[in-house]
Amino acid sequence: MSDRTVLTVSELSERLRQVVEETFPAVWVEGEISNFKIYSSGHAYFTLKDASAQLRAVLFRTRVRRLRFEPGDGQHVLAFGSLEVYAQRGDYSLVVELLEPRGVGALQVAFEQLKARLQDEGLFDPARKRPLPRFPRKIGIVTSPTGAAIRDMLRVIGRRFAGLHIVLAPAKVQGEGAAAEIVHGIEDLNRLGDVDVIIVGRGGGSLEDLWAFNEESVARAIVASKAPVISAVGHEVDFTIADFVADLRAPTPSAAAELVVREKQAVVETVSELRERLHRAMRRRLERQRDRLDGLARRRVLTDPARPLRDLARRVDDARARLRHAGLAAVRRARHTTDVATERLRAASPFARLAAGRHRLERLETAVRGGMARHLTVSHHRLGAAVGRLGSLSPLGVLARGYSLTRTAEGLVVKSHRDVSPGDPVRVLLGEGGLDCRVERTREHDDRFPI
Amino acid sequence: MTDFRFEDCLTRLEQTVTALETGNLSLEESLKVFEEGVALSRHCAKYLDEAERRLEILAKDETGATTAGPLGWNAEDEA
Amino acid sequence: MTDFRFEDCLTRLEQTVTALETGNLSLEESLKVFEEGVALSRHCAKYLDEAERRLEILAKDETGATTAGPLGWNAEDEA
Amino acid sequence: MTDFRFEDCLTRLEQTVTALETGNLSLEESLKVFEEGVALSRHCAKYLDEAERRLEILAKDETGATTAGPLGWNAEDEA
Amino acid sequence: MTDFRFEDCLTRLEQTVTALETGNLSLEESLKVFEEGVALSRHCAKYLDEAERRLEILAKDETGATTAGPLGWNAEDEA
Amino acid sequence: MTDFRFEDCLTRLEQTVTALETGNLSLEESLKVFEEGVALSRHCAKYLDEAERRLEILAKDETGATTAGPLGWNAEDEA
Amino acid sequence: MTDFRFEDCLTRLEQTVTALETGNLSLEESLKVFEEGVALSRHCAKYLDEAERRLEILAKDETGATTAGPLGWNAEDEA
Repeated sequence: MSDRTVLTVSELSERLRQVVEETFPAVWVEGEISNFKIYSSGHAYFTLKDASAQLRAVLFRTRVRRLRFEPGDGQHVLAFGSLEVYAQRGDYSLVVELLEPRGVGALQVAFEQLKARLQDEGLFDPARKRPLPRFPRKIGIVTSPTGAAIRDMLRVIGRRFAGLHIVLAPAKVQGEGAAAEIVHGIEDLNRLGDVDVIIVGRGGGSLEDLWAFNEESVARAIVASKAPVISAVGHEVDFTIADFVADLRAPTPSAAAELVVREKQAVVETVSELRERLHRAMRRRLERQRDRLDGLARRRVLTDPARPLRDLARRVDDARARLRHAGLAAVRRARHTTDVATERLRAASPFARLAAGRHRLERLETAVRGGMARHLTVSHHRLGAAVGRLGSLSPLGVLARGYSLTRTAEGLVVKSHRDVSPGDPVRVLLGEGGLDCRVERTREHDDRFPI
Repeated sequence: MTDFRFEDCLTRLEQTVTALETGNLSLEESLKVFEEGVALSRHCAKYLDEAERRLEILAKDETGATTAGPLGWNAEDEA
Repeated sequence: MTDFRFEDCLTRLEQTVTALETGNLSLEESLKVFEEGVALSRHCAKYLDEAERRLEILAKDETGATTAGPLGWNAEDEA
Repeated sequence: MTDFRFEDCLTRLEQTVTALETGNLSLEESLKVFEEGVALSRHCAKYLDEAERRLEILAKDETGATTAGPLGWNAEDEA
Repeated sequence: MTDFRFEDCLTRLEQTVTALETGNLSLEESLKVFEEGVALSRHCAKYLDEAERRLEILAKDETGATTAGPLGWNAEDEA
Repeated sequence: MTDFRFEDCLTRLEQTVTALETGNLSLEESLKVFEEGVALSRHCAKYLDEAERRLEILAKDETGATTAGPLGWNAEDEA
Repeated sequence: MTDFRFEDCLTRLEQTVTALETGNLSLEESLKVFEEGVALSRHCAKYLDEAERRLEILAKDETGATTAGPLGWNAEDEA
């Protein structure tokens, strides 16, 4: 249910109106008139019908006046016009532009035939139609220099955009030779080479008045134009061949002018807005890149590239400190071992042995001296004893009593006078001292007492 | 750019702006496009500044050649 | 580096930064990469400066005269 | 020691230190290892100094001109 | 004693000490051995002093100049 | 007596003492023995003095200079 | 009497004394014997004196120089 589209009556009517009016802007209808009535307003209302259908139709006062015959019920007619929906009443009607008795219009036949041929050639193909320049600088206009159309157009253009270059190609727009002049106008404007768009048109009029715009030469000229062409013929419902082949159809000349010329202010604003957008886009682009670049440039690895170096430097310093420590430790260890060995060496010094040796030596030396001294003492004693005894045994003891002892020079003791001769030296030993004597004479007898 | 019609010029300017705004261009391309855009926008502005109203009417001279002559008529006066 | 586009240059700078940040490089490599990164970032900054300067000139230049050549890496190399 | 890369040098230095610290070496060996370690540590420190110096130069060098050659052990050997 | 390594020297010193401690030597022998021991111990101590000195010099030497030769017994012999 | 070791010398000195003490010697012999004993004892004492002196020198010699030769009997003979 | 040993000399002295004590000698003989005894005693005393002197010299001689020859009887003859 949710996808059910519900329209109001007005909405539906509006859609119907668009479809109908755009589909049938200009149509020829054949039928029989009934209920023909002219109101006091001058407008005529009637019904067109055939065997199975009927169509409301209205003929406004201006058209009524142009009729070349007296319409009435039962008449078989051709009607040309557009379909309009009248929403208030919920019906539709044909707004009739032209009304002719059936079988009368040779112009009509020619119109239909030309339209069919051109259509077959594809000249009405929407794909062929060129877009209008949005901002034309030079506008060509083909119309009568004295008609209402040029006045209307210049007024509109003047009001909206002061700085435009308008070239008017003057041309008769009705009557004999009008088509040729229109063709020349289009060609002349194209020959100028710099016309951006061409408006071809005139005010409204009867079918005959407008006929020049139904000529094939005009249609061909429009198709051949290098500049896009806007047709602006008549008022509202006047449809011509020119309208079909033109790149755009404007209902009136002033409408054509409005289509071509925009408000200058809007154009100026458009340009400055574009320039603004251009600069903004570029600036934004640069800013974005700058941000991206700055974001990268601010990254620590670029702003502080020495950071990893510091870690490495610390590692090197650590290693250095450890190295020194370990090196000194190695030396210390070796020194400790050496010190222990040296201490033991000192403890094992032969100094103590020297002291012991000295002690023993001293003892021995004392013993040597003692032994010798003892030996000498014993010898002294023994000698002393012998000498003492010898002293007491001296044979010279008798001398003290007055005896003396006489010896020869040879030391022989003189015991008899015969032992010496006179003159012989003798030595006399006394109790005290001695005498050195010479023998005077020898005596056989002396004066001693006989025993 | 002399021969550009204002119309084309403006169209290209719009394309330029769009191209820049979509941001698919490299910076170098953007700069190039931007400079072109600046030139285009100047061109357009100049055109608008310099535009002056001219009214001319075509006429045939003695030789039959079509010439454009001033149209001495002021529509605004009648408005 | 002459022919590098700004975007390529910036992309390489990004790769350079990433390479440095992952920290898998040897010291020698990271020094080299860092030098390249600095050069790239300077290159890019210079290019952006130049581009901005030209933007300003273009924005202010009411005479509409455009500078002669395109903004390229070549010019910078000769600087 | 010319071709060693800094990392190799540092690794060897650390191995050297560890070898010394285990204390299983004779004094002569210890001394030899120690001297090698000192040489390695100097080498490393010198390289780091050089690297830092170059980084500073790079950081300050506004002209963006990079120094000519890569930072190598060779340069140091000739110092 | 020139060619002796420190460890050899130390080993001989210890042997010397042991020989002295066992007391089987004559006085002359023990004197000789003791003198040799003293010489060895001095030698070792001197070597250690020198080693320590060089260690400190190397550790502190910021100029990075290493001393010319290895630490040997020869140098000491000439002292 | 040159080649006698200190211990031998001392042993002979002891024999001298024994010979003297037994008293079997003539005075002349005793004197001869005595003189030899004195000489031996002096020799030993001198040796001990020298040894002691050298030990003291070794103990005090902080310069580490060792005396030229080994401590021997020869040196004494030349004294 | 040169070759006499001190002990022999002393023994003869004692025999001399004994001969005198027996009294069987003529005056002349006893005088001769007595004189010999005196000479012997003197000889012995002198020898002892000399021996003692030398003992003292040896004891005091700190230079350690021994007297040239052995203590003999000859010296007495010359006295």
